[in-house]
Amino acid sequence: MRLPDKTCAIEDAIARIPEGATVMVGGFGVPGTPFTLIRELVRQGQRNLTIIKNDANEKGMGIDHLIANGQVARLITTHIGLNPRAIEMLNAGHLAVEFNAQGILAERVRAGGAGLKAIVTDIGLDTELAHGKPRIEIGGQPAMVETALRADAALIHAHRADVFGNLDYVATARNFNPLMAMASDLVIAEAEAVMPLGDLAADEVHTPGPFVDHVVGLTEISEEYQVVRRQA
Amino acid sequence: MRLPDKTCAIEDAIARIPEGATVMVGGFGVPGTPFTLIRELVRQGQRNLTIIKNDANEKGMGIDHLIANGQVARLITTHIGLNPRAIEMLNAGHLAVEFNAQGILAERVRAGGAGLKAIVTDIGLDTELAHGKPRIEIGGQPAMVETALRADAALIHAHRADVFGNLDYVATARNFNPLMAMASDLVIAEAEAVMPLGDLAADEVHTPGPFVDHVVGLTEISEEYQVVRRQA
Amino acid sequence: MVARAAREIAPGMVVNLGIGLPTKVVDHLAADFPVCLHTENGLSGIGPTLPPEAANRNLIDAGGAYVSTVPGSAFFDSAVSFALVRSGRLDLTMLGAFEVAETGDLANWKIPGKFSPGAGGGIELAQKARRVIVLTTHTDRAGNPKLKAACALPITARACVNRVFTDLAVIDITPQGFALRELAEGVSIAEVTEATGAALVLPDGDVPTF
Amino acid sequence: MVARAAREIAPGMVVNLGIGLPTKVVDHLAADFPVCLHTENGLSGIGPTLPPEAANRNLIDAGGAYVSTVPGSAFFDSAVSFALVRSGRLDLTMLGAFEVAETGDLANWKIPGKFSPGAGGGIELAQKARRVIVLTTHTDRAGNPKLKAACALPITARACVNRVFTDLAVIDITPQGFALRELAEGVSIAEVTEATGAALVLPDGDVPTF
Repeated sequence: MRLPDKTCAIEDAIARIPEGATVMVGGFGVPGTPFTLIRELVRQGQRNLTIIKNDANEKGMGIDHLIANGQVARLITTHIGLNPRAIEMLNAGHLAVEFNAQGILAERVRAGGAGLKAIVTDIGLDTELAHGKPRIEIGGQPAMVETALRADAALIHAHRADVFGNLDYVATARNFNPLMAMASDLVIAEAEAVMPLGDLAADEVHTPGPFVDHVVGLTEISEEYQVVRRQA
Repeated sequence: MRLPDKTCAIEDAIARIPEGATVMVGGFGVPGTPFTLIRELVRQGQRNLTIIKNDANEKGMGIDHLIANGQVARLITTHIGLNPRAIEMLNAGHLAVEFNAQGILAERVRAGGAGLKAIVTDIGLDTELAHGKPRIEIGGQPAMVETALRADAALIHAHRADVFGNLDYVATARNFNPLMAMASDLVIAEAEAVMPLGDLAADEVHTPGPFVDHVVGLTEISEEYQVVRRQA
Repeated sequence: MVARAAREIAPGMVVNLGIGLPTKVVDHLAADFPVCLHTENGLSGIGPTLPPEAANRNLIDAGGAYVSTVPGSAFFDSAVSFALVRSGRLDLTMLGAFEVAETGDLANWKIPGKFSPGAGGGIELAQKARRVIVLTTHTDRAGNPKLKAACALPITARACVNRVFTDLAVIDITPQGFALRELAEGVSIAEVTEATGAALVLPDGDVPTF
Repeated sequence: MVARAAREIAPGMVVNLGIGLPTKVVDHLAADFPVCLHTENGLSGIGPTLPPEAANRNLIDAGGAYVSTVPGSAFFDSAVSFALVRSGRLDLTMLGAFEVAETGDLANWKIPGKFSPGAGGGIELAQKARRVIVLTTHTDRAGNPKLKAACALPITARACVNRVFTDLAVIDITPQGFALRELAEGVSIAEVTEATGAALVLPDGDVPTF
C-alpha cells in the first residue's frame, strides 16, 4: 500500500466551491489565515456565501476582500472588532452576523468534525447568545444545546503538508485550522511547504491526511502576513 | 516569569487519590497503559474505585491487578474481551460494568475535559446502549444525550514530560491519554523521560502543561510493556 | 472469498479492516496500491504486520497485532480516530458478523448470557462507514444460517450492511432484501438458498463465479 | 493599581490577562516568578511582548500583540485552549469592564446600537475562570459609576466577578454587595462612595492604602 497524492492546482480546488456554499476559514487575526486561497475565491467570485471564521480580519485583508466584493451573505463568528467595514455593514443590515462565544464556536466546529449532532453547555446561558437555543437539564443543572457546525468547504492554512494531506501548523497559526479541517465535506489546505511522504513525523502531525481533500503548495507567502506596526 | 516544576514522588502523587474515587486510566491494550502508577495504586490499596478505561487489559496485567485486588467496584469501558477474570466477575455480578461505544467513551471523556455538560449523538441509538439515555431531536433527526465524564484522578502514561507537565506520546500509546489528561481534577503523568523546560518543542506538545498536576519520572520501564508472543 | 473482498477496495479509499477475517484482506492488495488503512486505536496508514522480534511495543492495531507504519502515516488520539469514522471520512469498513438481516441490520457484538465483552469500536464502524461489507461464514458452526430475515441477537447497527462475502456467495442488501451477486466456485444456487435464512433475490441470467 | 493587581497572582497559577489594562500587569511580575500565562488563541507560557523588528508573524496573543514564548511553552488549537478555561484549569483572569453589578454580574462586550464587535472569548473567561478580577476606571468618561446595583448593558456573565481594582479602590464582591478593601493613595472613603453606583460596605477600622 502507498498513500495517495492529493496535490492540486489552486484554481481547480477552489472551483469546487459552489455559489451559496458554507465555507469555514481558518485563522485568528492574521496567523493561520489562508490568504492565498481567499484571494482565489475572490477571483472566482462565488456569491451568497456563508463564512464561518473566528473574526472578520481587518479592512483590506483576508475575508474582508470577500465581504467588500459582496460575496458574503452571512458570517458566523466570535468577534469583528478589527473590521470597521463589517461592523458598518452589520449595523446597516447588509451583512447577517451570528455571534458565538469563541470556545463554543470552536466546539461547534469540532463537533461537526467529530460527527456529533450537538454539544451541551452552560456557556452564555444568562446572555443574549442563549436566545432561541433549546434548554436542557444535565444533572439537575440548566444547560443549552449548541448544534454542530459543518461546512461545504474549509480553507486551511498549514505550515507544512505532505502530499497525502497530513498537516502541521506553527505557533498561534494553529487556532481554528485543525478543527475546521475535520468539519467540512471539501477540505482545501494551502501549505507553506509541501513535503514528500514520510517527511512529517507520524507523531507530530496535527491534522491527519484522511481529513484533507486537496493540498495546494504556496509559491510565495502572501504579503498580508507581514508583521504590522501598530501604535502602542 | 518561569513555569513551575511539578515533578513529584510516585507515592505522594498516588496518595492523593481517596477511597471511592473515580479514576481514569489511559491505554488501549498495552500501549499507553500507566503500569507503574497502577502498581502503586495497588500497593496503596484504595478501595471502592470506579475505573474509566478503554479495556480491562489482560489477566495479570495493568488494571487487572486492581480488579484482582478487589479495589474496583465499577468499570466504565468499551471492551473487556481480553480479560477473562473481568468477564467472569461481570457475569457473576461481582463487578459493575458500563459499556460504551469506543468513540463515544472518548468523546464523553473529552467533553468532561472541555468543560462541556454533554454531547448529542446518534451512535448506538438502535442498540441496548441507548437504554435510559435522554432522547432529543436535532434538525428533525433523533439523537441522544451522552453526559460528559470527569474523574477525581487520571493516571497517564507519557513518552516524555517536561517538569511543567507538558507531555508527548508515542505511536498508538497516545489513544485515551490526552483526553483523560484534560478530564480529571488530579492528573498524574508517569513519563519514560522527564526533560528540562524547553526540551519539548512548543509545537509538538500533545498535552499542555496546565492540565497536569504531577509528573512522575520512571526509573525503569514496566516489564508489562514487553512485546507479547501471541499465537497467530 | 478474502481475495474477492480485496477487490472491493478502490484506489484512494480510507479503509478500516475489522478483527479476524477482514484483517487478511490486506494480503491481497498490491504493494503500490493507493489506499489508507485506518485502525481505531489511532493510526492512519497501517503498514505490514511485524513478527515479535521486529515489533514496536507501542505500535499495535485495534486487534492487538504488532503493525508498522508507511511513509505518510499519522498517529492521533481516540477522539480524533472516531471523529474520522463518524464524520464520513471512512470510505469502507469490513467487519465480521454473528447475524446479518435482510434489512442490513448487523449483530456482531453480543450473545446474551454467553459472551459479552463489549462493542468496542464496532458500533461506530458499522453505523458510520460510508460502505459496510461483512465477511463471514455463510452458516454458524451448528449449520444455522447467519443471513436471516431479522437478527435475533442484540444488534450493532440497523440497516448498515451493504454487501456480504461468505464462503458460498457474494450477496447485496437491497430494498428487496438479499440479492445474490456471485457464487463461490463449485457452489450451486440451491446450496446458497438452502443455507440462507431469508428469501434470496436471484439475478436474471447467469451468476458470475469468484 | 496595575502594580497592586499584580500582587493577586500567586505562585503556580495559570492566568489569562485580558486586552487593555490587564495586559500591563505582566510588567509588574518578577522575571523568575513561577506563573503560566495563557492566551486564548492557543498558547500557554506567554513570554515578553516583542517590538515589530523582532516579531514572529505567526505568534500573537488574543489582542494581536506580538509576543514570545518561554522555556516550556505549548501551542494548541482553539478547542483545547477553551477546554482549559472551561474545565477549571484557569486559576485567574483579569478583565476590563463597562459595568460591574454588586451581585458580581459583568458587562463588558456590547453597547447596543453603538458598539457590537462580539464577545470573543470573554464570556468563557468571565464564567469559568476560578477567580475573576476586573481592572477598570471607577467611572466612565462622562463620570458615571461603572460599579452599579445592576448592569444596564447586556451582561457577559452573571455573578462571576470576585474583585474589582479601580483608580480609586480595591472592592470585593461579597454576599452583602460591594465591600471596600483598600483605597488608592490620597483617595478618601467619601470619594469612593460618591463614585460608586451602589451601597458600599465599609470595613471595621482603618482602610489600607495601595
